[in-house]
Amino acid sequence: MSGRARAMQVETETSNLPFIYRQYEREQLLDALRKMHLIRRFEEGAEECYMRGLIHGTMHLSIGQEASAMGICMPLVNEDQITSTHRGHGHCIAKGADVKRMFAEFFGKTTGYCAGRGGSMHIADVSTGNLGANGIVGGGLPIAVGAALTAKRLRTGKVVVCFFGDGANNEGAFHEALNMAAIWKLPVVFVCENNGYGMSTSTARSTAVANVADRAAAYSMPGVIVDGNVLSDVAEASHDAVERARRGDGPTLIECKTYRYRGHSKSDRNRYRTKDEIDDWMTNRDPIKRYEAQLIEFGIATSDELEAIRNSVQQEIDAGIEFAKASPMPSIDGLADNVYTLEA
Amino acid sequence: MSGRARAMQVETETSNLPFIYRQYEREQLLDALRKMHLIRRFEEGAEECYMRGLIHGTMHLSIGQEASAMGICMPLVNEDQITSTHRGHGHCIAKGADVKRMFAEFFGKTTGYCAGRGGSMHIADVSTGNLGANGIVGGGLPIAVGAALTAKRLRTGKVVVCFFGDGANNEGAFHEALNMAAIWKLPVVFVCENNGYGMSTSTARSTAVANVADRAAAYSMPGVIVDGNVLSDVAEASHDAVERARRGDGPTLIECKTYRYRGHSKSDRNRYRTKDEIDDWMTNRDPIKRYEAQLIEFGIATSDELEAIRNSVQQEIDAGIEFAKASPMPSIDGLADNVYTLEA
Amino acid sequence: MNAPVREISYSQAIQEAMAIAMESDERVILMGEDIGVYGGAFQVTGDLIDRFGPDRVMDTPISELGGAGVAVGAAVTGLRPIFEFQFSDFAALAMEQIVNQAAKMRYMLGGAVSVPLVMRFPAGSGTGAAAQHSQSLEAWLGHVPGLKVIQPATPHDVKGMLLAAVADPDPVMIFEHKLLYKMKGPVPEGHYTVPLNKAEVRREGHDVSIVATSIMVHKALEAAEVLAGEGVSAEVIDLRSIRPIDQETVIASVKKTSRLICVYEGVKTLGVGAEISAMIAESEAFDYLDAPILRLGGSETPIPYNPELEKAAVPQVPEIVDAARGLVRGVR
Amino acid sequence: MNAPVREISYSQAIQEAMAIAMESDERVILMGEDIGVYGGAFQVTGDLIDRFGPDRVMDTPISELGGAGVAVGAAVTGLRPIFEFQFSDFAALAMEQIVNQAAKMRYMLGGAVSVPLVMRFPAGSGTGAAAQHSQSLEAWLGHVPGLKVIQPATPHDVKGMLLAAVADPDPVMIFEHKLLYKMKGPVPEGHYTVPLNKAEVRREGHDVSIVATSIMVHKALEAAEVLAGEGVSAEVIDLRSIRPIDQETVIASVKKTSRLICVYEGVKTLGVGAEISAMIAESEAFDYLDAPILRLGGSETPIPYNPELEKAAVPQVPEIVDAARGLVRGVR
Ligand SMILES: Cc1ncc(C[n+]2csc(CCOP(=O)(O)OP(=O)(O)O)c2C)c(N)n1
Ligand SMILES: Cc1ncc(C[n+]2csc(CCOP(=O)(O)OP(=O)(O)O)c2C)c(N)n1
Ligand SMILES: [Mg+2]
Ligand SMILES: [Mg+2]
Repeated sequence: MSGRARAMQVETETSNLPFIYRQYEREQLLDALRKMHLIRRFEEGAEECYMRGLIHGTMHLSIGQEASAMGICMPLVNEDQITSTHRGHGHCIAKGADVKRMFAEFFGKTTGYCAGRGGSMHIADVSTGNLGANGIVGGGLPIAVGAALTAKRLRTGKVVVCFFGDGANNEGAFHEALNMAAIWKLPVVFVCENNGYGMSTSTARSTAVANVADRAAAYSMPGVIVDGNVLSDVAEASHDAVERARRGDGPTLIECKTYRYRGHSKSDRNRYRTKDEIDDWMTNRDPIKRYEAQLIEFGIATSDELEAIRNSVQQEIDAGIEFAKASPMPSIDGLADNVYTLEA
Repeated sequence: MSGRARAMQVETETSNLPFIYRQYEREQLLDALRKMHLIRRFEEGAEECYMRGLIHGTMHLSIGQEASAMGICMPLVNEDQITSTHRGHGHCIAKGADVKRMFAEFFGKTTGYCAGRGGSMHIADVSTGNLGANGIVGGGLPIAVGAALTAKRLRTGKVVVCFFGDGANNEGAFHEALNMAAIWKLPVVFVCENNGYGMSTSTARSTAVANVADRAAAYSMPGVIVDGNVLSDVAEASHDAVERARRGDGPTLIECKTYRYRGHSKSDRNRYRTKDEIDDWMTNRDPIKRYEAQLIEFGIATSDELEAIRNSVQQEIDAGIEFAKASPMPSIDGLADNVYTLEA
Repeated sequence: MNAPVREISYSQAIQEAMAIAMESDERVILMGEDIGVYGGAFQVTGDLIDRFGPDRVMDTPISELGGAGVAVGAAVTGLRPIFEFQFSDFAALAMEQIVNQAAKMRYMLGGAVSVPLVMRFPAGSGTGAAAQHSQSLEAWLGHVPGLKVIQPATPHDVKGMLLAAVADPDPVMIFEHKLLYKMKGPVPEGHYTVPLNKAEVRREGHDVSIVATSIMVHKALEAAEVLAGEGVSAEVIDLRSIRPIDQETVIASVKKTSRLICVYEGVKTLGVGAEISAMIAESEAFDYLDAPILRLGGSETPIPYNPELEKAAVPQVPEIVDAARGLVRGVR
Repeated sequence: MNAPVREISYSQAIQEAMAIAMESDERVILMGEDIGVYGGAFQVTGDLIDRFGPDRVMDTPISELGGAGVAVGAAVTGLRPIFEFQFSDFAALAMEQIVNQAAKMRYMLGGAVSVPLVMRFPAGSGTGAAAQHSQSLEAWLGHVPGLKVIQPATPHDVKGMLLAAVADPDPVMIFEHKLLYKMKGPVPEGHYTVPLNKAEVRREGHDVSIVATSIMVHKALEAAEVLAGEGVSAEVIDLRSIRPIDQETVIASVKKTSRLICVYEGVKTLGVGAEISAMIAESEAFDYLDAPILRLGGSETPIPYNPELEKAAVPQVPEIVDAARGLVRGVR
């Protein structure tokens, strides 16, 4: 599925390079960057549209967490599946969704992934393996285990990745899901995106252990902690866990330490984080900047090439918004569509 | 609250004696034996009454688990509180309830602890600190945490003990309750009575860790494993945990390894345990026999004295059943009593 | 339906339906607590594990929320789980996955997925199991769009409706009254289905319509027999499905009899009978009504342990007889 | 009630009630997710943490089942918790503790304990939050004996009823429509209570009774205004409590007007309006009815995200006007 990166051409000893540069082709590495930009620009674009009243409801932005979404999805193939969260735009794009249809969904249009019925909190693209964001914290955890059960029973070879937040780790669903995945040795990877807070409540105030991954021992599964803002580290942990799952050796819990730049949602007074803390993450630990710096350092791309990627992403975003705007609104007659597959 | 046992009189070096013989007076030690007998005879009596059609519904017998109930309750004072389980007769008696009113409850009589409304699965005696058995596996876990919150906020000095089974350890409620007890440092002791099975499902098939106590680490609390059929070991673990809780140092998880002799409830085909396994526990590890042997070995009581205790217990049981039989049935007019405290 | 018909029990009928479904479709799996070697709390799965093995008759840990969620995830991705709750009361632990996920997933995703899931809920009082093991909670799920909710009252229906449910692409919730499990009745061998959305007239009559659900159908039939002896002709309708409700059948009956009594075991207030009554009161049948619409539902109390109180907490035959007689004779 | 009366918002009224309760009784504590420095998802607790500190304004982890259970345990042993769910939809995670424990504990224990617990549920659609954050689930809890369930529709009522709830020895569930939080209305300063079991006639009329709950009270009042312009006199009743239901007030109104429309946002089938309709259809008011009892309830769908669809999923003023006009003029 993957080859060796062109990084070889670089002076650096190949074997000393971080994981992804050994594991992936240049195109794949640049595509990962492109998607990370796409995630960020998508969310910035959505935020702008929201401010301008083009999108209603609420949304949860993952700006700052792009390496986690992207790194986890790098080792996955299209057939592999994910369950996502309320903060799920990044997962959706990383897994392969088209921002056109995502914008359309946010605009409530028929061309949206959910035909305008779901919005941000239920964004999904089943064709690329995303079984859906979830408005319920922890809601996706047992669902992912069920998807992994299908993979095992029907021998599809699929691996399921279950994204969830640090806040979700205190839900009963977390406990029940991880336990079942472990006793049945299911091909599922649990990915905790620990951004330090569940809404306003820090993990220190909500969670009786220092690291969510420390809880892996309670389910006899490996618990791995990575810097969630370093793409290669995330991808490597994901790679190992996915391989393990694919081999039939069961689940892994990966904890990506990361940070969200924005408030929890559109209604956050931000009384629980200091400006210093936010600035520190934005300035010194930005996942995109760090990845770009490596790509240049390792001679994989020039800054002109990176600029070109950013430009093309911007065009894709603009086109996506245009598509969404131009798409038709659902008709009121369709209110009851898809409550059932077969009407009774 | 407790003194030193008369065991001193015995040749053995006092300091080598197991915990309870150093901790409690002779009367307390014999009272513990009496209560263990009372538990067993109560359940045998209830079983008989059930077979003879005098008691209806279902019941879950804890025969074989008496040391766990009794040992845990030994360090408690009357004001301390417990939450109990569907297998809760032992807890109720160990905490101080009167078997008369327990039988009356099983007979559905007005003189029962629940006025005939609760039966075996809801047996409670609030006056001796038992907040109630629970028909919902894991149902008592968060309730115990809430009771401990009251103790802490109102500074009552009470400690709360939360009994639950190995099966309950896979409920989300377990996870949520232990986490909250830990982050808030509440005076609660979680006691898992691990009898190897949740109904028919062995811990090996249901639980992703070898010992339930291994999960304590996921809540940064001490996890202690004891032989649940050795009264002194249980009491010692309970003593330490209760002291810790009373000091304000937070919760402990104690796992008592034990066994139930009877089937899960009145409808068990027993296809999941071997006769050998059951026989082994009954013959070689019976908690009452082991405790009696120690009492004699350490010269605390003679076999005649033990016989006298058994006889007095039998009389108490007989009297309890008579009381229950003679008690009045509730009147149908009272169907809606106590749905509310104040009728709206 | 040319298949031989035998008398088997309600629980055997369920077991037979599950076996047929599993034999013809390897995607069908059973999940639940102690449904393997134990055979299920009410012995409904019995020895199916011997036939289909532990991979298809899966004991779950005691994790109702997680277990239900696993079933949802499995259903969305290609399996066809039949999930057993040990007691319907434990639905309270899994409402999140049933209601927020299973019922809404297709809708929220604009039709991108289906959730072919069957859940079975042993329900009702009468076993002395007290307040936490005796509830009739079908009204909760009947209130939830996206679910189909049924209450088969006979061995014949439970087999046919379960087979229809397994074949259905949407989540179907089956409430099975525990006291029905041992009831025997004629059941054809082999595969057949009973529609999930049709009520059934169990007894024709012209003085009063009694619409009943689950075990109350049998009590209503007993009552109708007594009433017949008194010259009152009661029509008894077995509602069978509470989402959707077969309005047509109920409306037609009320237009004929001009009187309606709803009999159900769930708590009276906001129970199934509230919906039947309201549905008729707003329908064309309203103009045909000669009397108030009566409801006999469960008492406004938890289910008590004491057996006499327990009986008093749910409608019994004499009350149905009295209510019908009073309604027909105009004694209110 | 001589206290000065100011115009404050619904959410301020709740906050004020909580502050008064906490000041006069140190056993009163607030529990919920992000109710501390964040001030609550809807800013209802606001800055109460600054006044009462984190021991009495407790942020819980995201653990609805456990959190609710802690509140139950605390209530049984001497505290008086007011527990906030961030969205009423999350009640689905805590039904076990609410229904199997809080509602039944006193009954199951033969009266040995009380459970003085208040739970607050921000409910309803209209915020674009889609299917899992927009439900109106009061009918579920209204079906449960042992609970008291209220839906205050005004700032005045929510303050007085919350204060009554905190003083009540039994578990009281308060459904607060999210769109009401910003609505202002006259609210007396200081302590006062509004009974938990009384409906209120908000507008008198003689042609048709409109019984509405929560935000629908305001839509019904708007509709009544329009109807008045057309010569139709509508009486609007704010039900306020759904367990118990104030039958007396509703029956008296229907006896006067002979026509009834129930308006509620929850899913129509098995929603609150079903109970109101059924209650009237079996009452003495039946004989006074001149027309079918209409129900305008939420659509039989999850709440969709698209704002136009979202509006279409719940009753709106024009539909209430049309229904009332049709009923009064006999156009069906
Ligand atoms: C069951 C449930 N409880 C509460 C909420 C409200 N809520 C939405 S997101 C959120 C915080 C989640 O924190 P975390 O899991 O860390 O994810 P993050 O937002 O940090 O990405 C909360 C409390 C919810 N949607 N579902
Ligand atoms: C929530 C819930 N799920 C299932 C049951 C049915 N049930 C009653 S006891 C039991 C087994 C409990 O096992 P464990 O916790 O080990 O306690 P034990 O019976 O061994 O004492 C089960 C499954 C229940 N009462 N409540
Ligand atoms: Mg977080
Ligand atoms: Mg056990």
